[in-house]
Amino acid sequence: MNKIAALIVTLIAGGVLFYSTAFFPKWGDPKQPASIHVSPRYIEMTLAETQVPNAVTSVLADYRGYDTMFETSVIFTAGIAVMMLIRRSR
Amino acid sequence: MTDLILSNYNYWVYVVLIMIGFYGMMAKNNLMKKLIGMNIFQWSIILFYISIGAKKGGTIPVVDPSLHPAIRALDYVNPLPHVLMLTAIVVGVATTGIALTLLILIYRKYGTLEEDEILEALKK
Amino acid sequence: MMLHFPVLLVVVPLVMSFFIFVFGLFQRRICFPLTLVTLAACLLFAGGSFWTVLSTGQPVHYHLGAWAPPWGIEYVVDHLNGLVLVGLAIVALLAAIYAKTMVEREIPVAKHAPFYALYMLQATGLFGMTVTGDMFNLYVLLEIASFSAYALIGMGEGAAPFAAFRYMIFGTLGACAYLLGVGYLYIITGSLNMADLQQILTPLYQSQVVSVGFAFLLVGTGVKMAYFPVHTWLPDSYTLAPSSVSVLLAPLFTKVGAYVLIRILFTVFDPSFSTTLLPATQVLGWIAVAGILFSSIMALAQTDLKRMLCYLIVTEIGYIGIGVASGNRLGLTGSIFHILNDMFMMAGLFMTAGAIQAHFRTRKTDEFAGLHRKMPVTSAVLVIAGLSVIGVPPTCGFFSKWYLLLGTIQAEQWVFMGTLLLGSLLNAILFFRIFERSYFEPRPDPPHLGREPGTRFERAAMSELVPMILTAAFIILLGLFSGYIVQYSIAYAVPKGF
Amino acid sequence: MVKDLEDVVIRTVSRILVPFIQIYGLYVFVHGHGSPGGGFQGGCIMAASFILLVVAFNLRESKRRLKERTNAIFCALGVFIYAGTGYLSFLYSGNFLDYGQLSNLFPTDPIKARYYGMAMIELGVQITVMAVMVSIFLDLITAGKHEETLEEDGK
Amino acid sequence: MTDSALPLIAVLAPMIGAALILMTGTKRPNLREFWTILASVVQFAAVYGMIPQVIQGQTLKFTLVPLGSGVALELRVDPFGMIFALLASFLWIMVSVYSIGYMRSLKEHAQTRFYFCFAMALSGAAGVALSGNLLTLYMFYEILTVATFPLVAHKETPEALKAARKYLVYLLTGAVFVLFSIAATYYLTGSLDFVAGGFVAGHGSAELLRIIFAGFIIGFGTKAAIMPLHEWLPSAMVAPTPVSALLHAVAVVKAGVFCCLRVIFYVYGPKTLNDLNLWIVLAVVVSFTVIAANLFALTQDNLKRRLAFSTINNLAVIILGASLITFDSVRGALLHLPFHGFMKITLFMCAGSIYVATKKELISEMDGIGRQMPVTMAAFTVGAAGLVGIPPVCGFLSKWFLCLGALQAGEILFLFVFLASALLDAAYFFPIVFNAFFKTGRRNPGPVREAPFLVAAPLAVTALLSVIFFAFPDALLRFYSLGDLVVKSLFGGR
Repeated sequence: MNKIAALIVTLIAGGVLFYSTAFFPKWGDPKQPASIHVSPRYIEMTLAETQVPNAVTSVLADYRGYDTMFETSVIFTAGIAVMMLIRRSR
Repeated sequence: MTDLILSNYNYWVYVVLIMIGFYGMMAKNNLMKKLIGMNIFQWSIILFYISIGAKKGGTIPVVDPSLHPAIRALDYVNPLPHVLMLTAIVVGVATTGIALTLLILIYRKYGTLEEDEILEALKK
Repeated sequence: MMLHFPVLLVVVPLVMSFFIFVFGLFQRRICFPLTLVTLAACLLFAGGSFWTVLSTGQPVHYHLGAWAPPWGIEYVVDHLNGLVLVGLAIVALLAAIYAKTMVEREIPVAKHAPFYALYMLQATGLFGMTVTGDMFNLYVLLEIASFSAYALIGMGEGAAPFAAFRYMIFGTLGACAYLLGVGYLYIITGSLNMADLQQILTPLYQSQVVSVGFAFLLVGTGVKMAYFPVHTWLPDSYTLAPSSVSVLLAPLFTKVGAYVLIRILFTVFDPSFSTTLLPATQVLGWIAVAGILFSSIMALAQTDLKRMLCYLIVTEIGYIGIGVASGNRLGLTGSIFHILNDMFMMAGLFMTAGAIQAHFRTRKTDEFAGLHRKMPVTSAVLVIAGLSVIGVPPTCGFFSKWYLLLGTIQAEQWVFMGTLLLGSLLNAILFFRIFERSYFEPRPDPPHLGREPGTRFERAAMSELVPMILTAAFIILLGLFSGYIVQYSIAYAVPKGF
Repeated sequence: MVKDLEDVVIRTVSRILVPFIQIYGLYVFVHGHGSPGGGFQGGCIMAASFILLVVAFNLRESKRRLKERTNAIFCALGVFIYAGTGYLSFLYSGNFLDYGQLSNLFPTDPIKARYYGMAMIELGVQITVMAVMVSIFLDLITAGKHEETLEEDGK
Repeated sequence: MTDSALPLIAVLAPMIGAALILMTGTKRPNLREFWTILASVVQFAAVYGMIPQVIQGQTLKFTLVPLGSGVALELRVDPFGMIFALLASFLWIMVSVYSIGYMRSLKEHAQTRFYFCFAMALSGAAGVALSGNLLTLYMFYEILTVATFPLVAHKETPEALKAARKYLVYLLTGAVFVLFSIAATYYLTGSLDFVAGGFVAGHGSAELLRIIFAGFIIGFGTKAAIMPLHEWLPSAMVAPTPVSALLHAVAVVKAGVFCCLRVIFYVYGPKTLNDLNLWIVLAVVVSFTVIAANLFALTQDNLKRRLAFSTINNLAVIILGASLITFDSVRGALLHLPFHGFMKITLFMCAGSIYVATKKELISEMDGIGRQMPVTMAAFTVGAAGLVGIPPVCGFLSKWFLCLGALQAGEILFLFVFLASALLDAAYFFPIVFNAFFKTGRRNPGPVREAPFLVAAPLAVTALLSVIFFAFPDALLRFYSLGDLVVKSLFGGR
């Protein structure tokens, strides 16, 4: 019963997703919006603005460094969460 | 239209993965399997993002003037999705860690990971 | 320094969580004072930024790393989230004061350090979600808040780990749905900044990708704010959570989710899109009607006070949904105001529930006989908060319901209006049943107190009573000064689209 | 007898390997600026070396190398380095995480300062990731009590 | 429109008194009851002090808090409000003196809660009387409802709790209707302030206005116990007698009637009622109540229940007079509002004192009690005569004007309603009086056992006043001239 319901929901969601893929920009199209709006600056200016040739690093650590700080905090959160939940208390 | 759809086949892959993951999360009775389904779900989204970043004829986003003297965005794939997905990967790792811990606690308490048995135990 | 307040609001608790964790390893007694000081500072920061917004009338923009959006991440404080921020800060501070004795009672001493650290991270996540202006940054902060919530709930009694795991499955589903929605918007626009998105999306409203992404965003936030059909994780987890945790989570997390919903509906997307082009608000409204009726009746069926309150949260979220659904200025005013009010009402109610459980040693409402004699202050606060939930003036609950009511009438949504009124009637039955139990039915001493040998009634500590009293005071004051709040803050928070 | 033999092989190999793994982790971190890699990847590799120690030897061995409390402090230290770098820019009334302000602190131009700033925060990421990975791994395999015995079922 | 703090004092004094009562608690009962008396006296003084200015036609107002967009929580004093405020605050003094005697001689439990809720209820009543717009009215109306709930449930017996639940369900449901009507009114007119002669005219469609009016009347009518919404009232009789007195004469039901009249005169106004033909519907409904309530009353043997039905009857009479909207009928209604208060509270206090002295509640047991308790029964006789409408008691005056009004309206039917109700009143009051004095009770030994002084004094005073008001309707509390002002403001001078 539960499985049937889950299957139906899955199929509906999947159908919607399949349907929506038809309207995506072509895969790997260099002219798709995602590639022309924000990201070009990261690639073209990374050397000039940060001297870091690796655009991923410069975006990770500088342009969107704030995200990365919280990414690290997520790891930290998980660490102390596990510690608090399960580690024996001396 | 058809070629458009065919050109997006790897978005299909992510949809298939997401369906598998979702079904596993919803339907499986074993909490461990639920967790695995959850992971598949997350990784499928990561695949989705990475596919957004792809560019035909683009190389890895490490700017190399010796390779292309003029730095043009066309020559390198979009770095932003990769960055976002690094965060998502970390989130996935953290989720798995906490989930496994909770599972250990649950197993300690009830001696099983089958959801229905746990619910039975809770009824009593 | 003033212009750094928006970011300090988030990063100060973050850094303090490291300090609390490290120092706590050596000196456990320091954790609580640090928590308190930090949250007090947060209140200062929130108040400061809100004051800047009010005085200048302009939203405060803060570019992190000095990168201009949309390339960098920006923080925005405007009339909408400034108000929510202040509410968050106040309630979080009160909850922390209240938590002191509760933590000593519920959490093993060796785990105080990580507990308070997670407490701080929870606050970080909630503040960040509210203040951020970047879709993906919101996701990361959402995950931080969620992780700390899973862990804190997992510390609870009985089946808490199981409840936490279920919450985790649902929460991750919601977060992933949100992430998927962000991805859909990104693939079609290439931007992650909210303001930027609104600019780019406007011509794209016809695109199916946008609609699907919009739907996913709604599902994601819906799960996080416990909107009716996907609320199932809430009752178990918040009931089994430690009182010190539920008093922080229950009032705040769902409300922040509601704020995010409003943000997406009316800032990221244009009101015209949300209300008319893709009548999402209508759908939300009808779901909310079902949710209010369902959860009110479920609440009536509960004998466990805390569990009852959990269903009450779902009801209140439904009210917010109805305000959004009426899709006009008055209704949205009601929703925003209700977000603020509900924080305080739920804080008060969960505080009383925790105190009763701790001192009166029961959560069963039918064992409350003689409560008012044992704990007069607590039961008085219970009455005030309860009346506010019912919507008796001059408590704040009435005024938000008043605006919601006007909104539904203006939208001529008679079903929504009837649901509002009926819901408050059901709540009235709910609460007066409890009042009656705790005030009348004369018995010398409740038996379950005498039965357990060696358990003598110890009075509630000052650190529990003071936050309760303050919350009750806030409930009344918010009601009396609702005029000013609406006039000076919410009036500007409602988007231009109305 | 045979078991001991295997033990010897494994232990010798891993004892040789561990330093190289750690150096490789550092390499990935240091070269994160110019080539694929960075703090997160490097941290994972570093953590892998400790995990190898635990698998090949035993808890006591790895505990000897990395005390429990030290590890816990590392968890917080990494993130603190990151956030602290962000706070540094407040000193010169810059925005949070504005590495350009570091040029007032170190004798470099703002552009180069960004380069070094990133190096600092990557270091923070590396430390935290390593420490947390190890701590989570230890907590999970020993079900929280950091001892050799795996807990018996159904308790 | 002059600002003045007196209205605020009138509302706030009982609240502060309540707080003091709560703080004093059961340890020092004398101090606690001193607070009660003090609060009531202060409130009355504040209200009384406003009379001269109001008579001169000024309107005092005090804004508590502005709510923006044309609404504010504000107190505004006009002659109509003054009538109810004077009635409530003056009778509260009587009732509090009386209740001190009553509660002590019966050694009731939880007296602190009793006095606290009593004070809160009076604060609510004063607020209802003095509020300047519908929202403020609603606020105090709810406070009144909530504060009275513990009073009804005071005895904490299952019966009392059941009655309290019934009371609450009825009144909160009514309040929901009211809330809807208020919101709708605000949405239509954008204003909630009371205006003599109404302010809804010209807004919205006739149907919508009718619906809203129905909402108002259903809501407030629940409190005014218009049949068939009266059920809660008789069963609320389990409450201690001072509470019944409060419920029936002073605060609750009178507040209901007051709100109905507010809506009729100051929200809709005579003209609108005429245009929408609402008055005739209302009049028919309430005249049914007038007759039916009296018929019910005939069948009751419990004195307090009989009085309760008599109350329902009189409230309906007031609303009927108002709904006839002629010069004299309105004046009669406005006079009957306070006069009935005085007479009915006398009767209730008599019932209470009988209970205190002899523990009797059933009429059939009261034969010959008049000779034991002359003062009480004399007062009872006065009150009864007044309700029947026999001079020289003030009841005659108001009923006289009501009948005149019915004639002016040219509605002979309603004239007969008034007369029939008077006859029925006589039919169920005089047997009590007669038996009490002239029938020698078998079970009643002779010696005089009058109730304690604190119980007997107040009812003597109110009885005396009911007589005085016949001779000088304008004496002391200026009810007559206040009513005159109201009528003039509604119909223009004449």
